[in-house]
Amino acid sequence: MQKVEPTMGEHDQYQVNLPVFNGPLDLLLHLIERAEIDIYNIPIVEVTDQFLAYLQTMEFLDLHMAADFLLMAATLMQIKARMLLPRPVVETEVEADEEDDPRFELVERLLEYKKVKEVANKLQDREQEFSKSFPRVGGAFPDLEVAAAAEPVNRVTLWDLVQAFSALLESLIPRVELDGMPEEQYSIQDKMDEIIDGLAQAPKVKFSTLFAGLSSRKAVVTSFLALLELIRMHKVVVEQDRTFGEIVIARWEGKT
Amino acid sequence: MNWSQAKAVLEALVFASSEPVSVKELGMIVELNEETVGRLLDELVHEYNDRGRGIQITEVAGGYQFVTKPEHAEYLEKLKKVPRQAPLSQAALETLAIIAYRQPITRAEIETIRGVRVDSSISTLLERGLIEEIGRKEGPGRPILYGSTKGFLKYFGLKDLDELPIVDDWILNQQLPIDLTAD
Amino acid sequence: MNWSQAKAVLEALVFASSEPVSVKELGMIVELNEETVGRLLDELVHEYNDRGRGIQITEVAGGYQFVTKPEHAEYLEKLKKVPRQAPLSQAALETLAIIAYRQPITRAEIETIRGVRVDSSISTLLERGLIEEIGRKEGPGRPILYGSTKGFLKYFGLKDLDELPIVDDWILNQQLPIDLTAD
Repeated sequence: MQKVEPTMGEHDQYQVNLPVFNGPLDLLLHLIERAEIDIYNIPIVEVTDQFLAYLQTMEFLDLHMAADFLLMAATLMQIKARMLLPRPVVETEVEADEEDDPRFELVERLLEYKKVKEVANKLQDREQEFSKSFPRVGGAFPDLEVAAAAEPVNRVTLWDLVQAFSALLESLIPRVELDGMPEEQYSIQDKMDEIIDGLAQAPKVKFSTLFAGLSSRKAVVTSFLALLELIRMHKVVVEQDRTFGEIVIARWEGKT
Repeated sequence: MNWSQAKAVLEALVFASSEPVSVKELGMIVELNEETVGRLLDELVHEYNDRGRGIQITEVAGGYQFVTKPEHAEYLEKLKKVPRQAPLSQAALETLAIIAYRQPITRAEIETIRGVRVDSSISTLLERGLIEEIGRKEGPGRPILYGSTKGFLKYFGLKDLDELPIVDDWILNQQLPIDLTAD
Repeated sequence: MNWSQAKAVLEALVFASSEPVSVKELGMIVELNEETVGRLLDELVHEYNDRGRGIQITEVAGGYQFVTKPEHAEYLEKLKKVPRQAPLSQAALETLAIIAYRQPITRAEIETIRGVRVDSSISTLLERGLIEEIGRKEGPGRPILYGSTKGFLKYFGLKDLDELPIVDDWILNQQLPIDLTAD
């Protein structure tokens, strides 16, 4: 890593010393353009060396990005190896067609990516230009004194809101486990005791309260198994007044 | 900046502001004294008073603001009935759901749950009046705490927050479709 | 309703709508045919083009909308009551370019073109309402297909997708030179 006298703010230094590449294709394109090389005839040995040299000076903010660059390095080295191999003699036809050039696919990808960059730049120009025009913000009907939020304008219903939240929770449960967050260390026996204690306080307990505050799938399953065990042992009964209604757990009042 | 340019700039400023904007603030932005700004605004107000116009500039508490003319109210009512605003994006909806159920909550906490940055959904929701800042969290940086607004309740037709459906129930019933009444 | 009144009503409607409003919708509200509405709007657009004005009417995302004139941007940036978003990063712009020109497209296909993972630019773009999920691709895993939104057109001030800038032979919906489904 080069060091630079701290004459500027830290951010400025970064901008000066580390050109930011938006991926391996971006870096490759930069190397090719800098050396004014014909993109259809890339000197793969030189370019590979330069690519690897750059890779060593780069700092990666995330591992995925590093992996993407390493993958390209591997591809380059593979192409290099194939280029160095003697060409099979069979290939006598004049149109030693480009498809056989190990660089072919890379060139196609670079050309495609180059256009993406051009389009992105044009979009950026438009973004800059159009961001100079400001729309009116705030309530849609200032004179009618209707609050923006009260307008009957949106097709979102309460149900959509609930669904969004539920989907989120569902997606959260495995993520929380993956992240290695501390999870409740419950045994089925602990949970059974807890349910019985709860029923000593109140005659009935809502099914949902059993699971309130549990953040891992494992804890939910443990609680559920505990409940099943209690039902099997005839310590509790579950009631539901209608299909899909709230399920309520009560003490077993029958014969023991 | 000449007279006509200054007037054009003031017109743009009054138009784009989300709230009435004061002569003082306008003067600071265009670097003109309040008296001059006042005279420029008077001219603008006068121009828009013309009967052939659909909008006008009015002076309300705290400043100047563009509004539509009252005589066109019947058409504006019709516009209101056309669903105008784009529906909330899925991203905004998720952010709103988290705020509604977990309030008060900071932006960082919402980002932890959603796993992405939420700046833009927060500003959408603030702009639509569905959420608001309800305080600051104690601790480093004293981050803003967000909560849902009265507008949120109105929007979803709720009397109060207790009327929000209980989600845990719904999820668990979905996840564990075991018939408990059997056995 | 005479010509001048109709124009005034249209001015009020375009102003009041928080989203670009189409000729069709305007026609339905004022009960005039689309051609007449178009001519009235042309006149309005023309009037606001006058150099002495601070605002103008632009055609964007299939409708008409009032915005401030770009030459006054420096003053508007000083106005605190105008929310502003950070410009998109180069990475996000590249991903957005691919989606806009090649929609419908899957994340894996975008990643092949850009040569990097695009999860984070996709979530930024979703969050900012510039792209959306528009379906699922047939085949293994049924991956999500992305496309651009109306918000995309609004953000870049485009009337429709045909107004996208053209680079060389890189045109809308052109077939890809390489087989992206491999790998």
